[in-house]
Amino acid sequence: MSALGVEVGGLALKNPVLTASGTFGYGLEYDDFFDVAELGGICTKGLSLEPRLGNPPVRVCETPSGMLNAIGLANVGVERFCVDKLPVLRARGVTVIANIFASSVEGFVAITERLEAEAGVHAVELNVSCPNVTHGGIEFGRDPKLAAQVTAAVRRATRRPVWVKMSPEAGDLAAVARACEDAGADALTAINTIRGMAIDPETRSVRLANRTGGFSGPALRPVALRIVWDLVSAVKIPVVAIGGIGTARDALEFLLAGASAVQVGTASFVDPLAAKKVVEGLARYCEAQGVSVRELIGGVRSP
Amino acid sequence: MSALGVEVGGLALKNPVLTASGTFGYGLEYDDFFDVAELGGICTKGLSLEPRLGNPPVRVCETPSGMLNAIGLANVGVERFCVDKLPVLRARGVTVIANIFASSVEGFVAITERLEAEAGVHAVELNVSCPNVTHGGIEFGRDPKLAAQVTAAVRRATRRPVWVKMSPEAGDLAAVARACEDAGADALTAINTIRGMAIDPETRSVRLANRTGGFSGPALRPVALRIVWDLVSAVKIPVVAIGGIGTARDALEFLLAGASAVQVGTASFVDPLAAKKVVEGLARYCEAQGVSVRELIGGVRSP
Amino acid sequence: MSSPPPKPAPPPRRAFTAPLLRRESIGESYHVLSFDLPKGLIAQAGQFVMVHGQEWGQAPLLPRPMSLLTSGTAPSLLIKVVGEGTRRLARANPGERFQLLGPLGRGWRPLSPGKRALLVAGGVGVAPLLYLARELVAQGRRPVVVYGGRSAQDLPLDDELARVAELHVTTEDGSRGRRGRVLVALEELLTSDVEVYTCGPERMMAAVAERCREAGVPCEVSLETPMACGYGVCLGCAFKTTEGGYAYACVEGPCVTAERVDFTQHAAVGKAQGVAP
Amino acid sequence: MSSPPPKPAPPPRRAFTAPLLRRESIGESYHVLSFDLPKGLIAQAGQFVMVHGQEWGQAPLLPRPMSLLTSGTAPSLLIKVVGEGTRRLARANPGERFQLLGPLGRGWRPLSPGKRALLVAGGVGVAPLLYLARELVAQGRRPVVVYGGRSAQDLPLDDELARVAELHVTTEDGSRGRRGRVLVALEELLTSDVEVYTCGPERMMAAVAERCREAGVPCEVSLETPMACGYGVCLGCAFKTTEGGYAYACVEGPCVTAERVDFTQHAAVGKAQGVAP
Ligand SMILES: Cc1cc2nc3c(=O)[nH]c(=O)nc-3n(C[C@H](O)[C@H](O)[C@H](O)COP(=O)(O)OP(=O)(O)OC[C@H]3O[C@@H](n4cnc5c(N)ncnc54)[C@H](O)[C@@H]3O)c2cc1C
Ligand SMILES: Cc1cc2nc3c(=O)[nH]c(=O)nc-3n(C[C@H](O)[C@H](O)[C@H](O)COP(=O)(O)OP(=O)(O)OC[C@H]3O[C@@H](n4cnc5c(N)ncnc54)[C@H](O)[C@@H]3O)c2cc1C
Ligand SMILES: Cc1cc2nc3c(=O)[nH]c(=O)nc-3n(C[C@H](O)[C@H](O)[C@H](O)COP(=O)(O)O)c2cc1C
Ligand SMILES: Cc1cc2nc3c(=O)[nH]c(=O)nc-3n(C[C@H](O)[C@H](O)[C@H](O)COP(=O)(O)O)c2cc1C
Ligand code: FES
Ligand code: FES
Repeated sequence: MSALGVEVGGLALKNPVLTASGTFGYGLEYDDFFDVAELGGICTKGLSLEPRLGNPPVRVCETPSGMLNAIGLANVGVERFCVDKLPVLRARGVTVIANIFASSVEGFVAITERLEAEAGVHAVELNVSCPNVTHGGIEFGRDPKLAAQVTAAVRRATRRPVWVKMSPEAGDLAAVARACEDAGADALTAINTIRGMAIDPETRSVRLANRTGGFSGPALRPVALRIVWDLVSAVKIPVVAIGGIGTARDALEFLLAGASAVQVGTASFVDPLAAKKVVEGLARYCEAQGVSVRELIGGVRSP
Repeated sequence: MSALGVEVGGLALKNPVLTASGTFGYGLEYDDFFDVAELGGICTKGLSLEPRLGNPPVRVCETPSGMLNAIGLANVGVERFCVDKLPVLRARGVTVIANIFASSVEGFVAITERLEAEAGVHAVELNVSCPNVTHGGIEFGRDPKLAAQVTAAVRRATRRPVWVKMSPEAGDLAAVARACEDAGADALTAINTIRGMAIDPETRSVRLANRTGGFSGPALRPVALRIVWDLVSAVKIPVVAIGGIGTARDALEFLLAGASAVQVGTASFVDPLAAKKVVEGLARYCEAQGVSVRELIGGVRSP
Repeated sequence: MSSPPPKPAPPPRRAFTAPLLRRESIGESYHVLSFDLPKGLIAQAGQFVMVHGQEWGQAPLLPRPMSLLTSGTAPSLLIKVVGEGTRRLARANPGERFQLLGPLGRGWRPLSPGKRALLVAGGVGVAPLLYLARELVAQGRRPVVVYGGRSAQDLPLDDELARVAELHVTTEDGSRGRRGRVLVALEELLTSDVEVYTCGPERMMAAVAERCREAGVPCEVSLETPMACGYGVCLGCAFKTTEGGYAYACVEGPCVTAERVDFTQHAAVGKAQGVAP
Repeated sequence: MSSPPPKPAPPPRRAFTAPLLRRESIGESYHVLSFDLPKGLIAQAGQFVMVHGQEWGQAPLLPRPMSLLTSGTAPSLLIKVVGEGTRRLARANPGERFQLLGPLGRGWRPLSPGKRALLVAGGVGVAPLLYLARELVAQGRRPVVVYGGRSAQDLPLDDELARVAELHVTTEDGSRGRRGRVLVALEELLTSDVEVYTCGPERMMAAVAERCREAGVPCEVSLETPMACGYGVCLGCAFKTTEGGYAYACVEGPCVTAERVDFTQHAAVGKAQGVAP
């Protein structure tokens, strides 16, 4: 394994840098920019059983060092993903994590089964933590029992690694995490966005049509780092970190805190090459310091 | 009542701008800058029964559009506050909200009783949500039953308005809020900081000696606004908003969302005159728009 | 209405970093920024870039979408100051470095053979239309332009426009040209041999589109939805279509045929413009 | 060790906004910034200001503590680039507006009658010591200075210092003055008639303080703890005292007698300085 290679719950990644679901499309929008197969992997936009149109606009707005989104999980549906997108990704050798979402346990299983029929999916990431839909988003991620049910059901439906994406809004996140671990999750990913809101004092109206939206970006990073740190000591399975990561320095914070890999999210909006630059920055850091990424994981010191 | 005057659970304020606990000292540090009696009021640094030294350094660090603090509730103790600080504030006509903190219900009551002996305290704010101490901080604020116990006990110990400061980390914040309301709270204040963390990739060590710290500043504002919005519809008692407020525009967001007053926190570090400028900005806005602050409260429109 | 010729494929997108070459301020609110890009940015009229200051750090966080005013080795933008990002652009000094991502989206559809172009601009919406006007002139097809603003101050680059087009100006306060909104000038110009291209405040474009529909004249609008990425991955730039679903302004637009846009539903208003219909 | 004379009361603190007057760069890392402040900032040697760019918006969020190099109507600071805030300061152009809060904290204690001042500076820590040296010279009490850096590049303003003091330079790489750290030069200068003032990396100050203690010589240090407010309300700038509790560097310091500082516990390290002991 090279200095950058890591292993996440049985899945070997050429480097620890993935892209976060919903911030990298289906990975096919980057042809003009770079070869996404250079990344550790990509998490697809959240896939549902049927295509979804998403929420009415306005869907995004900026906040200090962050943003709010209320996309509402617009996506092409798992069928079109399998037919239109996956074959191209597979042909290019991209490591694909399918992020999936449903409003029932059966829905999660049905999507997983459809994906099981296709080659080229390397893991399934369960979004049990979307703040922007009325049914079946976040409640799964808040309740240890529900989270475990979804995890166990998907676990039975696939031979592939199952990752569960944590909601930062669970009251007792460690309990949810352990429930998922016990139910057979191979890794946890954290965090999804936290619900936020913005009002325009000029027009006195809410900025997003959905009123509230998911808060992401650099502003979120300190909270995400603390949650990842908490999770790392709560479970034995690997944790994949997400939240405001846009540079190699940011990625190092999370690796040192114990994350086995990271996902670049909002930063890709600022610069489509952000994830690639994180890989390059980590390579330079490891070279300069004479360490491998694996040696860095969990290596933070207390003062 | 002037265009700026508001009423918060029986307490009349000359304007809706207070300063947040822990970010304005004891209100006596501003002599060189302005007359703090011009503000709606000040919340004192959190007071405990005995003086507290606080946490070892490093206690603060900056994050994107925000900061982390792990002060550890260093304070002079309620006795010295009553003897050294309160008489000066009283003589100057400052509206004083005493922010208090203890690790037991009895502790909260004892501090309240000590304050009850003094004139010049206009309300008591219960900090049941400090993330930076090992005992008796945040657990009161996470559990509806404990929060209600503290509230009810303090309620019995004072004739003054009782405000309860909400932890953003409660799993079911609405339940905690309603429990406090039922136990006799006159107002809720929200939000305290969210726990965060930062690591220095250069030294590979955590930035704060306490490892984690409370996250505050503009970065926090969208999350605070959403929580305040949620609380306003969860309870009938007034909500006083805190979180990233540093300008009149910021204050308007929260007033429009339904807050009856606001507290300026971290912004005072950036500019000691921040709270005064918020008052002036609101005055200009009300004048220009021909409205009173009371008419603005809860006046947000959906798109 | 015969269907207009299809749009040519857009040129490849690149992430450039470039220093500011020049800033020319037109009053306090409007600024033309040009960048030093020896490699050259190849674009079509109506396309845009996402621009972000390398000095901005993490606030303003996101790049800002801006229509190209010109392309080539010194691509330029017309900026109207409406908030923090545009304020920073307006104060930038030569040498300051920017990231330019582009060219993005789909430009204006080509003018049909035998037709005349009627351009309707509101305030800062003039940028992609001036680009178009210059291109049409180069093809020997000098356009007619209606240019409206609140007052004489809200008509940046009107002199440039007058150089390449037959220019009709309207202002709401009558301080320049005809008093009123663009519709008053549009009326007599809306003959059956024209095709309309419009960019400006959404309510203006909606009104123009409606008049064109009534007159049976094709109308192309340039949408200014809020955008996070500009290249099709965030799904933030949705606009409601008359077919019922949503389309994405950064990849299917910003220039789209007005028939596709459900203006009654379209809340993604660009508030940045200075002119109401 | 007789107790030194008490510090005079500090002048009142003010929140000023002022444009940058001049920036003089000393290599890439060091920059002297002076501000245009006709009202004048009255301060004592060793006091500091909190400085924040009005253009910075919300990131960098907090003002940065900086020792005053000079006060008056064109107060100046010596900046060493270590992170985002100092980088922005280092790139500021004349005319750019800043908020200056100050003067803050307590300056250096007065030199006892009959004593000679020995100043020990490490890298950018020279700023408050150059201020002090100039003041001592004005009083006819020319000081001796030991100035250490990693290499010749880490000795900003050494020429200014040489003008007002007997200067002894040390560099770790020997590229200038004596090879080694400041302690090597300190040894022979540490006579019983001197009082020491030191500012630089914390480990350097700890070592200097320790040598002074052994030699029975009073030592005043200037602490660089992280600070959020600079005026006593955040309680972020705590340093561990030898009495057992914490004291606050922004109000009781930054200049304090070394005896009060528990350097063994003191984690509030200023990493910004270029010199180890
Ligand atoms: C395809 C496209 C092309 C554009 N071309 C130009 C141009 O050539 N010149 C120009 O000056 N502006 C143009 N805009 C608008 C420009 O992007 C916004 O004015 C800018 O993003 C506002 O940033 P800010 O930080 O100054 O304001 P903010 O502080 O972000 O917002 C200030 C106000 O502007 C509104 N706003 C925010 N983002 C947008 C947006 N993307 N579109 C419209 N309104 C917005 C907000 O709702 C708010 O009312 C274009 C927008 C798009 C989508
Ligand atoms: C009383 C006082 C006087 C000072 N005088 C000067 C001076 O005259 N010239 C000068 O260049 N610097 C001085 N400093 C240090 C200066 O404040 C810091 O270098 C600056 O705040 C770093 O900001 P930044 O955004 O560039 O770096 P950041 O990105 O905030 O941090 C970069 C590095 O610097 C460290 N750091 C952050 N804040 C401080 C701090 N307050 N003190 C020390 N290290 C810090 C961080 O731990 C990190 O390793 C002084 C500090 C204090 C407390
Ligand atoms: C526009 C947008 C769309 C998103 N869509 C999804 C999604 O479909 N599924 C999902 O699990 N997370 C989604 N997320 C959350 C991100 O994957 C990520 O968890 C979050 O943005 C925090 O990371 P960041 O700060 O790096 O952006 C979305 C985030 C954004 C900003
Ligand atoms: C340095 C610091 C110290 C604080 N101390 C207290 C405290 O003693 N008691 C309390 O209830 N809240 C305390 N807080 C929380 C603030 O009162 C406020 O709830 C929080 O900072 C969010 O507001 P802001 O973003 O405006 O700072 C402290 C915050 C900071 C930054
Ligand atoms: S702006 Fe991101 S998809 Fe259009
Ligand atoms: S820096 Fe805030 S109390 Fe010293």
